[in-house]
Amino acid sequence: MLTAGWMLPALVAAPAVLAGLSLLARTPRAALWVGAVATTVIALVAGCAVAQVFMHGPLECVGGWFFLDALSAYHLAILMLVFVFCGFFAIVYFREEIANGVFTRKLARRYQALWFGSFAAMNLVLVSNNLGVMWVGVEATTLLSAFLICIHVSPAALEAMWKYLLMCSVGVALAFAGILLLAAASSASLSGHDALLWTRLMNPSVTLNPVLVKVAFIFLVVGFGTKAGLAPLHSWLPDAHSQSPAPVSAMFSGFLLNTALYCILRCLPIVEAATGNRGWGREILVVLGILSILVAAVFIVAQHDVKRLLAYHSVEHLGIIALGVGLGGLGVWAALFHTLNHSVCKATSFFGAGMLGQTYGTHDMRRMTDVARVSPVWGTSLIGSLLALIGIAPFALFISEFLILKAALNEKAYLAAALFLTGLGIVFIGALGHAISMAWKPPATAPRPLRTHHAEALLAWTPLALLLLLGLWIPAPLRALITQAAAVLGVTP
Amino acid sequence: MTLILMALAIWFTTGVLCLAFARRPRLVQMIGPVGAVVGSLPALFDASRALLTGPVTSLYLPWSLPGANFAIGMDALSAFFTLPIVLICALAAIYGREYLRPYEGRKALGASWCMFNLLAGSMLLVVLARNAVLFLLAWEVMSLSSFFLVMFEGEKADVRRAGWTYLVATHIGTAFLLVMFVLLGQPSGSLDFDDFGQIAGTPAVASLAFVLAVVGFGTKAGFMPFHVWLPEAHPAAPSHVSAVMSGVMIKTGIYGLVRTLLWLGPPPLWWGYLLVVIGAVSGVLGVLFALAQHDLKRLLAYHSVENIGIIVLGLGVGLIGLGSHHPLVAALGFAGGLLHVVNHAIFKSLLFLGSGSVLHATGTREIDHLGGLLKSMPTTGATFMVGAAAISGLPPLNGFVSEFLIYFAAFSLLGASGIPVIVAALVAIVSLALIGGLAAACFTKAFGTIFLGEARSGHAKHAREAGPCMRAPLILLAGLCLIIGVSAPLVIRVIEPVVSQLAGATELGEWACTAALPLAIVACVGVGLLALFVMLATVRSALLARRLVDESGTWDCGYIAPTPRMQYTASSFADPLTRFFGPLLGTRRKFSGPRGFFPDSASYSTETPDMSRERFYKPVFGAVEGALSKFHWIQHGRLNLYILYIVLTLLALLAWKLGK
Amino acid sequence: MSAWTDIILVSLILTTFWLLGSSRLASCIRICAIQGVATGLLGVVGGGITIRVAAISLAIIVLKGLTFPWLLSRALRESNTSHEVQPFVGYVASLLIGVLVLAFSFWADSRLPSLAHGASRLVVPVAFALLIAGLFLIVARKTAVNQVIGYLVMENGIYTFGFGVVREIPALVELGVLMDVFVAVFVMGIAIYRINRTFDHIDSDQLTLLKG
Amino acid sequence: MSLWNFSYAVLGLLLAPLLPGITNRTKAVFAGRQGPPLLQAYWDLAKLLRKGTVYSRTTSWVFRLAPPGGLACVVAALWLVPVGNFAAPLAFPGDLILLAYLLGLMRFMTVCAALDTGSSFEGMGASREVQFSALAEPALILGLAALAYATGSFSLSGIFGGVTRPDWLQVGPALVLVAAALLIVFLAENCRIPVDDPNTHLELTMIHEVMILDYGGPDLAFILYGATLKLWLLGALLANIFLPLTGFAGPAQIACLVAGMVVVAVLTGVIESVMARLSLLKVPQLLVGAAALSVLGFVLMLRFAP
Repeated sequence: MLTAGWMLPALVAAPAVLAGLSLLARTPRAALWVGAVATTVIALVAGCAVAQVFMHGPLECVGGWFFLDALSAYHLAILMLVFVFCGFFAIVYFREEIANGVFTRKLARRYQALWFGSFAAMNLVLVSNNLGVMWVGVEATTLLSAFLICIHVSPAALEAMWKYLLMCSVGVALAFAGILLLAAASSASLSGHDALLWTRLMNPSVTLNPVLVKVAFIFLVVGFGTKAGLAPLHSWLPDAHSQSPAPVSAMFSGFLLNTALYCILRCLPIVEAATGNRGWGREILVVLGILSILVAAVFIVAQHDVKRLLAYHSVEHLGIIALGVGLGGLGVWAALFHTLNHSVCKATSFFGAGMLGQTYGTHDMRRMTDVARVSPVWGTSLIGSLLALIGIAPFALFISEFLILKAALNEKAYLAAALFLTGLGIVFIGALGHAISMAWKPPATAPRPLRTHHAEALLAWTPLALLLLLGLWIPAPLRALITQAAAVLGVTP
Repeated sequence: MTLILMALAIWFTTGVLCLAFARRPRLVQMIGPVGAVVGSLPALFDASRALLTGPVTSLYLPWSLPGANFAIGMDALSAFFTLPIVLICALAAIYGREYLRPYEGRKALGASWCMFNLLAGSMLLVVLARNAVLFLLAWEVMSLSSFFLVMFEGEKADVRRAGWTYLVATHIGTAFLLVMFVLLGQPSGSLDFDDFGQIAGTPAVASLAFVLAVVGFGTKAGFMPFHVWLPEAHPAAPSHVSAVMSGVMIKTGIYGLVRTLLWLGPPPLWWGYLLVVIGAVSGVLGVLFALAQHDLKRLLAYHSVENIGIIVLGLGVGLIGLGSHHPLVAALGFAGGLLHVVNHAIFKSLLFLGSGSVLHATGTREIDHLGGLLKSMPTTGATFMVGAAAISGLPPLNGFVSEFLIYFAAFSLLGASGIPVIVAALVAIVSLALIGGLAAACFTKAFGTIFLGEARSGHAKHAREAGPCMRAPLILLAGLCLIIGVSAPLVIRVIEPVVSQLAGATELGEWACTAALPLAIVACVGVGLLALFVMLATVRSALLARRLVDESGTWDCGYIAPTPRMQYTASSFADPLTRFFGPLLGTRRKFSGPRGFFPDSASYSTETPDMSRERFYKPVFGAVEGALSKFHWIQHGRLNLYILYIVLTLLALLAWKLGK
Repeated sequence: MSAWTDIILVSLILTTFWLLGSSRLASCIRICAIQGVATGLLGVVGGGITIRVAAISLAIIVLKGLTFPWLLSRALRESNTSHEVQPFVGYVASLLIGVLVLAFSFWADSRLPSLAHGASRLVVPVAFALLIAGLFLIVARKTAVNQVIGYLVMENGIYTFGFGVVREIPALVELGVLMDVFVAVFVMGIAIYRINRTFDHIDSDQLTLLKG
Repeated sequence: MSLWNFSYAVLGLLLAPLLPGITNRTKAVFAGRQGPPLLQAYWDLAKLLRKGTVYSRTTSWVFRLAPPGGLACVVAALWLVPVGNFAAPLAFPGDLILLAYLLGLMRFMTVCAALDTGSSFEGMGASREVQFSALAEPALILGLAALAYATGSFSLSGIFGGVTRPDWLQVGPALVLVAAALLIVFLAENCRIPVDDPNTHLELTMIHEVMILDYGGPDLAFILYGATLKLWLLGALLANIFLPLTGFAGPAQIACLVAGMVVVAVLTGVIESVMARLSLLKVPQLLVGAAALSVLGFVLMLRFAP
């Protein structure tokens, strides 16, 4: 434990320091390479931490400020995976912009600094035991990533940034009110520092004022839900995702949303315990989840901008995760598994969309046709990930969605199951049409084929291969880790 | 089991290899077909052994997916469905190698062969799977690989539409199956097939599961009105793929339905009635729509719907037999239905491969542009004629045997008590009779217009017979049609175990004996017929030997200058019938007649789009899309209102959860 | 001590109404500054003055009283748009709504189990009122500057709540929160600046390029 | 299995060509002509068998092999027909289906042969043939199904052995309806008026005759002989219904049946003389009507059956 303790602060400190350092980068390429490599190293450290948790139970250090249990460890692992992918992808993505001088050193430095900054902030969210600090982390991610959206200043990008900034700030402010209410609820039995410590709040001996807890949870759900992009609080999401550069979009939908959702998950068991485990809080998640799926479906059918399409897919899948958690039982397990699948898949699809967007000079799917010929690597990976996103077997998302359906039927939530299937069906029908025309429709004006390096193929196909593997075979450790994480949420399947 | 695993391994690995060597079409053209054929041999051996000597082997490995186990088993039913899969896939592969040669270098043959072998493997896995998750995975891989095969010529708009329709339909079907399997798994909490039997205890749930199965599997099998993808997708695919899809892939739907029936316990009568109605509708409407088509492969696709209808009639009569406690009838009905599965697999793939050769040689699927091919393509023509006779259910070919068994069952049901049962039997009989007549009409039209008479266009004039690799499978399949036709009594001995699995083992001997005598006589008549025919033919030639035999033009009824284009076309041949059934078909006729004293070209064309697509699916999808588009204002871009959403959500939740 | 607290709380309410009613951006910023100072003082008058409380209160007063107003007015100065508030909802209506909000807050407070121990009974209703009024300002005003002000009012509300209800939040957290708010406003300031440079207006109501 | 079982088929092979002679005689009598000799059909066959033939260049082996094939079918079918209560040589449950489908096979060949000539007139005939037969087949099978239900057996022998005098007393009306349906089928299948006119020589209006325009010599002989056999075959079904002969001695039964056949032939002649040929568009309605009659018969039997 003690030996492992230093890792958690390091996970926050290292990126923070690197953020500062990367302001000194000489060339843009250097900045990006440093980013990628350093991220990988940090990921390895995090890996050790996760392994520690997996084998020897939760880590707690620095007087209980830092804390890592199975739930956060699992999310941490996903976070690292996504960031490593994005880090290397950034090198590929900005290559062309560097070549034609759009991506200057100044930009590169700022980009990399903000990148590490938000990295640090997300780590902070995951490793902090104190709900207040967690909140600080979330707000920090908002502020730092805001500028990532408009690395390239354009009216649309500015607008997206402004909406993102204001909506998330307001939302997260509400979340803070929620946290205060939670502290107030606990103030009868806890005081001072402990009032916001998750480990203390989870302590069964602590008695919380149920009414206040309920109010608090509603504030938390609305607040963090805004950041997580649950409908109808999702309005900023398509704008931000569509305007930011591909690596950023990938990171956004790959994990930023899950960070916020993670905060809700943290608070869920507290509420459930306080309200006598009658699924009082889960109900809310089910409703918001279903709503997100349906709203996403509405906009996916008539979408033409590929990045907005992917953004709405994020809304849909976050909704699916929320639904799964809300259903409880097997659903929680499935939802956590789905988190991993969605993050990997979504990152990949944004990679493909970004590269092809550069090649075609547009994100309009009506003009991005015959992608597999224009870029055998990125085209196939984009189509593949799109098919995976709409739940085609044998990709892992099919399994997790099947399990969520199973959970819904087991819990006798027949209406939820029906709406879930309807939403997925509409999404499938809508998105498949786009995918088919992108893959096979002969192009009106064929752009020059995109030349790709072998390493890129690795980057493009590894995630898909991973999804395929997970769809056919889940390694026992992963399974156990997810089960432990589900146990943190008070579910023992 | 090891053999089966070997087959799966060979298929999947060769599939992946094809993808790996995609850059080298020649090599792929070797690996793909060879792999498909070699892989089929062990499976063929294992399946036939299981069917003949009847040991039920199975393999059960734990699997790390939640709820999943790698459980596969080979019982009579699986073996019975394995045989056609293996056979047709192998033959289609042999055929496909030559069929695809023109595309070498122009198309991604690597992907195509990869998907073909994946399709074969996944179909085998579907019929072997003994666990819901494994089954669903195999099921989805099957759909996906066949989808990619359909999209072979994806640059064409109609192919893209076909692919979209296909994948959407099959995926919606799968959704029903997901629900069904979860329901089946609930009593025992396990998704292994062996534990599904417990649902029989709750009739209501069993009925629900049955309906879900009918919709889910029916979509794959092509029951009306879920068949809408079928006439789109089968013509779009390359012919050897169409043969596999139409011959065996849609049968996996039948397999699923039958397998499900095994779990659901004693069937109430209405299940049987439902199936009989579906069968009658699919059969009659299927053949009628086929009659109205003039695209050869589309015509064949509709005949798949028709034959699925016949199969379902058999199953339906069988279920009624079970429900009304006539095990004999049940056995006969199931036997007929199941036997027709194999028969249809054989002659339908024969016909699709034949049509492929025609397409290959002439470059058109438009029946009305062809003609006189029998002279330039004798083998293809002869085998196609055999297939046509077989699919029309004419003795002494295999189609007659299975239809005969279904008739037999239905007629035996007439003796039963209960008006509804008798009516159902009568419906089955009448629809079978109608289907028989119409099918004959449709295939005399197809065969006559394509292979007989004179070439109607340049396409057909310069046709050349396909190569040996494309002819051999045709001959083999045509031979099978005849063999099964005349060896019926033995064949039913072979399918005894399967039927006993469905209808209960007790009546086994009885039904087989009951059916054996007539079938034996039918077989004798068949043989006698052939003998008589040979005799008369020799008599004829003997008579003509010493006489003057001359050649001239066809008697033109005094008309001066007949041209090939004046021949009766397929459309005109079918016109009286399509007009008679017009209300059911909704055929669109475009006619611009000759005008003026010196009329220039006149034209007449008919098109019969799918009824359910036009009248049901299109409007529904349109309505849904319209309804969805009504919600687009949500994302209007005004930040203030977005933040208002947040506030309202907050208030709504507070009011909802704390209001009381 | 509760008397001083009450006075400050009342002043918070008054400033909020003043904001709802005032028509010029410049004055809005000034009022916001006053409210910020008041919020800061709340900590001082509340309980015994420890170092921690003093430090935090000072920080708040400096930030909310000086820095933010400066940032905002700079953004305003550079924007060559009219310095009118441009409301969706008129001033009178806004005031009426403010009254309703206040009433609602008191009602809500009565519904919740008693929270404010030690500090004044007014804390919770006032906090709610500020929170909701802030949201209302964001929704009902067009210019970006106004929305930032609304955000600040919200913040004040939340701080008030924290002050009244949770006596000692760990200093670290509070500083973190404070820093976040600071950065937030700072970033918003820059954003406004850029928006203004790109669109040459700071009218967030006209930012509707992105739809669907 | 006694000699009597075979007698009827053998008689058919010998006497079938007599039927058209009788029919034509009847028509001649109605028309007040003398008409052709009774044995005309035999002379025709004999003459044709001695002739050579001319084939169209368009045709293929299908055209050449159709006549023996068709004849083979109908000859095979002949052994399924019983005499009174002497079962047919090949009687077995379900033979009525085999009978129907053998006729179907015969039709399949004829139609293919017609299309093989590439003549639009023969195509027209073929088209009509398949249309009418597709509608006639359900009528036939329905009628037989009704009888099968009434007699509780579904081999032809069982059925016609089972139609007894008591049946007539019990479900007479139903039997009449079914018989009427079978009569219509009989006329349609044998291309008699009111469906088709074997004597017309305007190709446009012909169905069966036009399909065999291009045949001559032995082929034509086979076809004609096959046609007469088909007449005998379907006529026998009719005769069997009306003559519940159970209990008669063998020779008596044979005699009665042959007499019955003569009656059927005369009846055909009468119909052809007193009726006009229906317009082609009306024919399908007639056939559907036949099916309706069978259904009605069936319903009546459901109602009256013991």
